[in-house]
Amino acid sequence: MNIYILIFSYLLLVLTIILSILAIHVKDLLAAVIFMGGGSLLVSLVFLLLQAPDVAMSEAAIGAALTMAIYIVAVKKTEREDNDD
Amino acid sequence: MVNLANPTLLVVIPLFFAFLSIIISPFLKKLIKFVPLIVSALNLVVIYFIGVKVLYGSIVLGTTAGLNPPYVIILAVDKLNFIIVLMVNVLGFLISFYNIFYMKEEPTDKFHILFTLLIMASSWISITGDLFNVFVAFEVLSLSSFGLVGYMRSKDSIEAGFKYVVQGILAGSLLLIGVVLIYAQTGTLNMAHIATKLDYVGSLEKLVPYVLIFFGLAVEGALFPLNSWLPDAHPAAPSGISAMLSGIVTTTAIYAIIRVTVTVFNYSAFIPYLFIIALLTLFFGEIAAFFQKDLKRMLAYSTIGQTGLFVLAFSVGTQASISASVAQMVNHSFSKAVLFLVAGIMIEAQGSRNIDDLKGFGRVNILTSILFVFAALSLIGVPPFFGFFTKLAILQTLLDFPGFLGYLSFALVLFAAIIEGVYFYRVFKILFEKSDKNFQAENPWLVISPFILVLILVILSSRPMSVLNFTNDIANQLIQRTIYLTSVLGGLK
Amino acid sequence: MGINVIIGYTLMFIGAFFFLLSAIGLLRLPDLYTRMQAATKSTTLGAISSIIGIGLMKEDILIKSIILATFIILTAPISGSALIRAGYKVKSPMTDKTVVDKFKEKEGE
Amino acid sequence: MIRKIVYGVFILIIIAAIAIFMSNYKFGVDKMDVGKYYLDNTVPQTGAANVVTSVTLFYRGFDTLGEVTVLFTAALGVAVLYFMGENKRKQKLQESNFVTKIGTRVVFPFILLTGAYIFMHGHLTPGGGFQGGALIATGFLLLYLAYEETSIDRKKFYLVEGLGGLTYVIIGLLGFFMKGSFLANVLPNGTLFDLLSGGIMLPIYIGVGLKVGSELSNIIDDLMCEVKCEEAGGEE
Repeated sequence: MNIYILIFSYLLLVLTIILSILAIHVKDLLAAVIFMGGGSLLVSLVFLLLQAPDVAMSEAAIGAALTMAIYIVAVKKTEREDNDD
Repeated sequence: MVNLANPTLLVVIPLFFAFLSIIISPFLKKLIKFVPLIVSALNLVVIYFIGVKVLYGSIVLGTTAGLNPPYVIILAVDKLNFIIVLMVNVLGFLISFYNIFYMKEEPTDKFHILFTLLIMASSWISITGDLFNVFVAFEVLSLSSFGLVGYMRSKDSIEAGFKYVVQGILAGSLLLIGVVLIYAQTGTLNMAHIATKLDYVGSLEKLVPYVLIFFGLAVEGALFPLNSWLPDAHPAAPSGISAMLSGIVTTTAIYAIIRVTVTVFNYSAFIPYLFIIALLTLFFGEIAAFFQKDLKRMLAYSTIGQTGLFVLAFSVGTQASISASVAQMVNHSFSKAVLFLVAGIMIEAQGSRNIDDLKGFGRVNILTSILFVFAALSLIGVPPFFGFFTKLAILQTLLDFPGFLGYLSFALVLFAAIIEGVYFYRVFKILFEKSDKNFQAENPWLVISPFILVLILVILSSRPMSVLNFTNDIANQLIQRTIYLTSVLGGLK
Repeated sequence: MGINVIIGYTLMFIGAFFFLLSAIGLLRLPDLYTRMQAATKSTTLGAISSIIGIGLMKEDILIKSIILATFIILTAPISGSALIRAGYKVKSPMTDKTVVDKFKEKEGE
Repeated sequence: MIRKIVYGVFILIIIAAIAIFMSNYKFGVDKMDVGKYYLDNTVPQTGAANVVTSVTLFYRGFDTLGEVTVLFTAALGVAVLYFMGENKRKQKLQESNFVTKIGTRVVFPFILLTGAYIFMHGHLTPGGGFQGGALIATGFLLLYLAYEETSIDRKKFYLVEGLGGLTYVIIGLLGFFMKGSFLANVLPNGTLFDLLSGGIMLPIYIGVGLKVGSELSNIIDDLMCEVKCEEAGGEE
């Protein structure tokens, strides 16, 4: 594999981890959902770079779009702030 | 060319009817309730054709995609698979008959389709010869039981369903990771092929995937540290579902553990841990059941105890112990299904799950109560019943376990049986106590399924030795791994 | 080097220029509404011209790139308007220099 | 704060353990003899240009049938848990603006078209029934977001869903009756890279695509139901 692609995919993975940590830590659940969707999108890019376009497509459509929508609906039906400490 | 003795049909027939019934459900909602009944009846026909071959000692294979294993998925039925899948479909048939008259809560059509899928998934786990297939079937199994546990949509059933979902999904991912690690080791997913390849793999590399798969399956199989979903889920579900979960789902998960432990992995290294886990499960389940006021919750804890019992027997690891374990599995499935079905009738008659409210029920509805007593006696292991012989066999094998643990477990099993006897005796006493309370008379249609199940138990009790001989054959076939491996791989090395 | 390659490079350069502009705009502009102008309008233009530029350089993907550009034209304004609207709904503050709020006038009727 | 640090150290230890353990594993080359068989035999045996599709639909088609069932079960479960019955509620969402409405109307058919393209070319290009179906479902999601009075006709969606599943099962059964093995290839392989190639994969993926699309749309409909419930749930 091209070394630049490798570095880029590592960068994306690190970003994904940062986004997931943010998603856990942030108090606003809507923001958490958006961080998670962003992480999903980055992972799908990584899949594309690793030459798995099939997986990348499902990840983009399901992880980044549908799951996010479902979570947003769930947040809308319950409370937006994470009160549990 | 068409050969009905093909295990793939056991999966395909239910799926065909499930997809068909979602189409016709908006128009002919009344018909959907017969779908699980039809499906399990058709499955039983196929099982009959398979059974004719299996009983003569051959292993019936069902390949897919017209190629040979290990390149395609294969379903293989040996004697152990056969008895499990037979049990699944007999219980599925009778419980779905019960459900026809029991379920009134809307949307009943979706309930029956989910029940069909539950039967399908349990059958699938119990016949597959492919490790990834176990995962897929496990997903269908857990998803359908999530829907069914939360079906009543009351507060506690939603809560129980949620607990179950969280633990079940976690278990599923553990199972998936385990399968992936196995694939990374061996480059194949066929159980027999993995088994031949795992001989060349180091023990640590084998241990980690085994532990992951084991814990993944143990959640559904309700082994000790992972069973906190069960005591909530069983009472919250409709009674037919509790019977199915207790009698079938747990059993198939334990079957999968047995298959993975014996056939796929090298067997001996994991036994002491399994033994201790099973012992803890038994002890915890029976003690917790003793303190319950809620009838279904008591039965649920008793299921945990029984699961511990047959896993305990299995984990001794000799042929006799596996035989006793399978026999106890059969006994537990049938009698616990009866208990839950009858508990459903009782709860419907009095409107509460509390045991004390049942006072005098047995004087009004004699037949129902007698069925309850029969099944409970068989579960406890009182002499003329089948459970006595299975428990005797288990106690005999436990002494084979080396060292102090063998004697300890012997004592504990006896102790657990006594506790079981005490808490069931309490229920009997309350059932037949004098009281002027009014109960509705029993719905005769509801009593049919438990009655037939008790009849099966009575038949088993009348010839216990032939059953034990058959389970001995099963254990023999299971322990001789090479027969399974060579007949699945067809001479491929 | 054919004429299409030259045009392609030119278009890609223009696209990159617009991207740069939108980046500067995002940093420099005062409030959400003006920033969204930078983030959507010039980015759309940049994306379109770079995609079509690549399409011109490699002829076998020209049709695909045109379809892609069409999709961007169709979707980018929608998402931009939805975002700005959401920002307005949660009362994101405007800059002091704002002189007219048509949305408020319309709602007020 | 100390608790967080402890957790962090704990997680780091777990990650390190996994990394050390996984470094013993060798993914790839010489152990993957089954995978090698797939790579060598896909084109003569199935006629599909996309090996991934040939593995998921042909060699391990039974698993994919199971995955389709997983989605089916999930959709049913959601429908059961969100069943409303008589007391349907209706809440008004914030109305979308003009641009969103018109834009959605313009984009929606293209999304459906793209989804259909993806699942019909599953055996030639990346993607397939699941991806195409998910894309179709996002189209319906967009409709739900843009128009507050959207409600899909559940009967028709159930019809499509069931037919999609039945396609899979019936094609498999055809293989069973004609070649004695479930999901055997009963259609001609065709020439490589043609749309009509790959044997049974094209019809199966069409079925799967339609099924997944309608299933996910049903789930979306159920989830949106409490917010704006029109007819969903009341399929009498």
